[in-house]
Amino acid sequence: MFPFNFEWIWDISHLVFMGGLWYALGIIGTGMGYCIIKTISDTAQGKGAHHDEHH
Amino acid sequence: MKIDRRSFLAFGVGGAVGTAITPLPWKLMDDSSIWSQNWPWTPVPLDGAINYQPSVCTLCKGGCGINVRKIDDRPVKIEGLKANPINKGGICLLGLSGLQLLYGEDNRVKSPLKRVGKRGSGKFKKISWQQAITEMVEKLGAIRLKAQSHTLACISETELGTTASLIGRFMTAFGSKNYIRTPSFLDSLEAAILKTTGTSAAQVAFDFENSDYILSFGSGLLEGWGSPVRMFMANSALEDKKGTLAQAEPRLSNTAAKADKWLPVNPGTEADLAFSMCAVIIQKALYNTNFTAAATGLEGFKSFVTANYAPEKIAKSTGIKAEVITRIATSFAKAKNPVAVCGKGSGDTPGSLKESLAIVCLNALVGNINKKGGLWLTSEPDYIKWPEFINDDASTAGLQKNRIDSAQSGKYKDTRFLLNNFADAVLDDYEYPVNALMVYRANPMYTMPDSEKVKKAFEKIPFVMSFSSYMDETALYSDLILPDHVFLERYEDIPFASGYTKPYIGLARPVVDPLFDTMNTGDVIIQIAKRISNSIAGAFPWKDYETCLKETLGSMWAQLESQGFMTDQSYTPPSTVNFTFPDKIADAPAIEGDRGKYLLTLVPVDSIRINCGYIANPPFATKTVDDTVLFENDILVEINPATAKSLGLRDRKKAVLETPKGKASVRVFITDGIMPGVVGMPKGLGHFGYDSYIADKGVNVNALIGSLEDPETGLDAAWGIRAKLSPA
Amino acid sequence: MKDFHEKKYGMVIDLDKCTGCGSCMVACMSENNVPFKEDETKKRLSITWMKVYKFTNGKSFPETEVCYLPRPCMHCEGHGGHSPCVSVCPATATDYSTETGIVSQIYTRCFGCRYCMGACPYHARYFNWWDPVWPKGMEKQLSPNVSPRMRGIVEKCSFCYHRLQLAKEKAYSEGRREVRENEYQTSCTQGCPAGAITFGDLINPKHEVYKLKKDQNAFRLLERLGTNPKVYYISSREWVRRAGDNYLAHEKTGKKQNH
Amino acid sequence: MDSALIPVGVKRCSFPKFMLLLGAAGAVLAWGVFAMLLIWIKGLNQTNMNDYYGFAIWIWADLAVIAIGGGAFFSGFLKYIVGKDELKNIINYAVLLGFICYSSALLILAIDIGQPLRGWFIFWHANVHSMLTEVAFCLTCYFIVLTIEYLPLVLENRKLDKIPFFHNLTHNMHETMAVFAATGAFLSFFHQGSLGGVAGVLFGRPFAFREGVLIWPWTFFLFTWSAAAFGPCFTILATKILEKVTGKTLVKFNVIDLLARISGWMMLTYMIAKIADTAYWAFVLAPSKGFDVGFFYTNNEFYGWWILILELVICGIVPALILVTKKGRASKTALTTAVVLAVIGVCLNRWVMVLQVMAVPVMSFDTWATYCPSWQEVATTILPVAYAVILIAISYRYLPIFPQEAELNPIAPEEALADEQESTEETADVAGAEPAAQT
Repeated sequence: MFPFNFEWIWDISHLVFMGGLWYALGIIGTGMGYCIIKTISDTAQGKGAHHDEHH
Repeated sequence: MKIDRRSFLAFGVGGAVGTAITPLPWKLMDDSSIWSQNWPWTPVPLDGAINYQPSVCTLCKGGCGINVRKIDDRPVKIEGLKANPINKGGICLLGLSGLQLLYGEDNRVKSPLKRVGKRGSGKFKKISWQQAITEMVEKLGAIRLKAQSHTLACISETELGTTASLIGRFMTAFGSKNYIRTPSFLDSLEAAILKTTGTSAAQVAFDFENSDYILSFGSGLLEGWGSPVRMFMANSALEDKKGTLAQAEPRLSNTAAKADKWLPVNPGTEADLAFSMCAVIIQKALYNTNFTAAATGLEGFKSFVTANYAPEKIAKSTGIKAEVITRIATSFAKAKNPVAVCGKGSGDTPGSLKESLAIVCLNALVGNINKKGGLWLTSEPDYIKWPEFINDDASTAGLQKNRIDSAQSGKYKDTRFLLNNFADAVLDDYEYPVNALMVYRANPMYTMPDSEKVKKAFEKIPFVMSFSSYMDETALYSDLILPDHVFLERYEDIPFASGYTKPYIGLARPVVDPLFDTMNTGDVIIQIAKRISNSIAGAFPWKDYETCLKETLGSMWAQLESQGFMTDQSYTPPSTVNFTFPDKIADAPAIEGDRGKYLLTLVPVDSIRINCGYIANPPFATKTVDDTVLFENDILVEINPATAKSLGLRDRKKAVLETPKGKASVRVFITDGIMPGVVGMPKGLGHFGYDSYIADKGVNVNALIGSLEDPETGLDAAWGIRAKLSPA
Repeated sequence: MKDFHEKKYGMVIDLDKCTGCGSCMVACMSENNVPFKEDETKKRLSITWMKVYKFTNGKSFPETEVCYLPRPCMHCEGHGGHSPCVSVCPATATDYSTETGIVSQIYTRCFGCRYCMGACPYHARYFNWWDPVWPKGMEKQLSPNVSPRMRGIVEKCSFCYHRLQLAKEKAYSEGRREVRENEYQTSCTQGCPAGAITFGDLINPKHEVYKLKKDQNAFRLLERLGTNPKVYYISSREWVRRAGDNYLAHEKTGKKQNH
Repeated sequence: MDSALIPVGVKRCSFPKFMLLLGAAGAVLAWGVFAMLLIWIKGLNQTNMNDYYGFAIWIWADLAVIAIGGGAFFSGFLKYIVGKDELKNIINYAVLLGFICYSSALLILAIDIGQPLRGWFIFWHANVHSMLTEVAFCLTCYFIVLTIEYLPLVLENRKLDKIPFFHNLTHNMHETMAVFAATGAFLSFFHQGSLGGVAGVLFGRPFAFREGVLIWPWTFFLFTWSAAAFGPCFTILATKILEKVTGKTLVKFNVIDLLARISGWMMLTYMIAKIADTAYWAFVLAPSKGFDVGFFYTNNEFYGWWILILELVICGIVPALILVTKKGRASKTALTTAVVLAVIGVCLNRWVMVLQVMAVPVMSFDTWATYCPSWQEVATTILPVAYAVILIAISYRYLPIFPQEAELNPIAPEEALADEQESTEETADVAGAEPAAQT
């Protein structure tokens, strides 16, 4: 799954497959990272202490 | 409360996240997979230097050369020995499984044992060799003191070779003629040869390698008959030269399957078929005039066979059409080097004299006796030349008595061994009781027909001892077991290979030090002999078995030791044979059982994958057995779809098989490869000795069949029994 | 770039000679430390890298004929190494070697998903449903050249690959680059008492298999599926050759796929 | 006693009654866990699988739960990408069902493999050419997505929501949900497809093998399509079951109607494609390998033509036709029949593509393989059902799964305040409460 695994080959199948995988993981990771960082900052600013409506 | 819960939650989540970012879970994951790759309960074989040691396999009478691969001192694989003329590197599955018979601790008798429980209960106590030999000496000594030397009997697989000869010599010195060899198809052929050529003690061999037409009457040429590997190679050679194999047999055995022509003959009529072919050959004047001119009695034979065995006449009883008989007989006679052969299945039943005579006559008509590709009369090996010894009075008196099995005297004076009479002789006290029995390399409790009777006979014998290396059925019923080394642990000369044409001596050699507290039977015999009486001791001048063997083999030793075998490949048999054709032949006895009550005929089925001799099938070999033969612990008997239909039996379902000898629970396997009305039952299953890898699997066919006395030879002429089969 | 030493090891099995004796099966088991259980009668739970099939021409008595067919792993090449099993293994635990043509199986890599077994139409792959247990004393028979397998993984015939390694070591130690034909033979080939099995390099004109595979009666199992197996069979009987593949009722035996 | 955790404005059954339900499901769960432990400790010899049947009930269960769990990705796709906003009223439940289905699938996979401790080799030593690798990667990634989608729902619990961090996180995650949903749809497309590819690429198995595009056989697309088509039917079915159990209407009819209509059209188009595929396979592909299609459905004890008719007609075309008609959707009986048939149909398709594939002999001298699961296999397959009951029960009780519930089931204000008071209205039949049964 990583280029340092010995069965890794720099061929089109690995690039497409693993490219797709890391791309998806990247989006998920970035998305979650963004949410958490934003939440930390929001919470520090004191947001959400009262019962806001968010739906 | 709220604070607690919240901090608990925070602690939990924080802890989980914290742990996940440390290397710990990843390390554990990695470690656990490495652990799964090295589970301590999965063995790791020890490494070492690969080396090979040639020897000879003695698991059957084939005499094949083997090459044992070892890692340092540990044998790990048995392979065929390329240089050996018999098997030329090939090997059968029993030979290949040989190491399981060496290493399988649960099968081996690991030290001398003395029975403590009831007979057959399997309760023994370990004793020392010193004690064991003393025990034997006392028992046998007491018999001699009572002037009952003749009441000692011995059952053995062979009478040839140094160990068997030592036992034979011991019996004679002790004063008993009751050395009984287990039966073989060669016994009956020997009788037929004696009758037609006047030659006694001839070994019958078949030159298959040079034959272009093999006509077999029920012989399981590819089922373990003769020297099995040699037979496989001969079949391939026949294939290569586009020769013909014709197989007369009611069942589509492997041999029949490989045959160019399968003649599904009614069981028990093989001899009729053979005589019928003789009739065709004579009628069409296809016989070898050179041979018949030198022979006598052709006219009488001619009128006998044409009167009784004309193809048209025989077609109905044999189930083979007259034109087929004629065609096969014609092509057989016209072949360059034809050979006819008998000996049912793997050849461990002698069969009737009629059948043996029929095939001997068939061979004689085509003039192939002692000719290339034909039937050969070779001589027994004669290298065992030991000094005469003087019997004392006790021995002399014992040797005056007739044999317990009625062989070698009276009606059956030309027959050497009649093990089939043994059980009756014991039970009926023919002339005298059997007070002691020694069993060497045999398992009569399992291999003799009519198991129930054999068991009763054994129960009646006051002292039974076995030399078995394995906890077989006979060993289980013994009072004393003095275990021999197994074939990979000892020296042994093998002076023949069953059915093989050329003189051959093989030397089995210890490829591994004895694993357990066992002793070479030769040594045991020498030690006992030395202690029973001075006169017996005098017959055994050797220090031990190995000395005896080396002396016996003399100048041959060096070559045997280096090469593993000796042979004379240039040997040809004497070209002149004084042959006399018989002019009448007694009918073989009818098989047991009332035709009205028992609608079917049960025939035992031999398979190369199940050893049915004195050694039980090792696990590897059993693993190859089809589920149409053995399923779970049930044996399957073969029947034709027509038989199944008429009896309302369903494939693989349970049924009850009954014969005049007993009853057994079986499953049925419905196949077109067997004649309607015939039930084929695999041999070699139904052990109650040995370990759980073979014990209690299936039923022993010997429990369901009996023996039949041939009127002329006294040999067992049974080939089956009447039977009935009903849904369970 | 293709190495000129490239080989395609394969087998030719003469069904006219095979007697169904089972030596090849045991030769294989004893060479490769194949485990065994007390009950091996449930054949679909019984590990037999080499298995002898028995089948008939379907005719009734006495026209019945029987054929025995030993079935090792076919070491399928597929198209360019795309063998049925190798292509599906998710963990790269089985591989097609373009150098030898051998389909390998890495026991310590396999995690037992059994996808390869489903992919193999020859049922040449076997799963270790149980921990291998040798009866008392019998583990002494185990050969160090082949590692015993643990429970939960798939195993199969390797064309006795360890024998090739040993032969290579020997050849190199003698200063040779090439392994001789007789130096690398599988255990079943060596053990077959009928001499029905021939093993060697299918693309080496000097090897016996090269000639035998061109026999007019030679065929392979399930060629039409495109598995491109490296085990050939020879039978003089038409019905046997026909049984080697699947045919529609009107099709003639031996009709080859277009590609 | 747990009133503080129950969402505002809705009514739940009494705590002891709830515990009784959990206890019953827990007992089944414990049975399944026992079987699971047996299998892990003693190995796969606890199953009735064999060397011919290496893929059996578990793989079928995996494929089936993922197919019916497809409602999650497809309704997410419809809501966030296509913009069918009404679906927000059922999406929470769809996500929950998806989460249950996918976690169950992963658990079953962990039981199914012979060396669970090495299961991660599928990632680490990935063979990118294997359909199963694609399945594992997409499945795991999508499971992460589903967890992300389920997480805000959990955090909306009355108590948790009071924690500012969680409250903010929920808010922020809702904001970015479209991104996750899009990723989820992308991943789902591939793993649903690659599950179809698992059988379709088996060129050694003419019953399963299909041609296709690039590396993907037609079954790849058929599986994605069928999951999208049939998945929402399971969402509807599970909603219906929950409504029956709680005795409340939880989702407005227009939402169900919309989902059913889309599902119906998807099913109809899928059936056309599936029939075309079957016809091509039966008349061209299989015969080219020497197989008469009749061979696959005859000469054995179980697999007959009935299975093809059942899958394609009774559980395929029939429910599709019901769902595309307005009348069909409007009739409660017809709608329920249609979704039940559809769920059976898709499960049957997965069955055929796993178990029949294994059963059909390929070598002419081979025989049909038969298989019947052991109790351990059955128990571990039922385990997810019990797990689903528990998770749905807990989620429904404590989380605002159904936004329309309060509106559809108004309660008196004093009742809402009576925290510890025993509820007398609810008549949930505990014994019959099996909302997520997939068979």
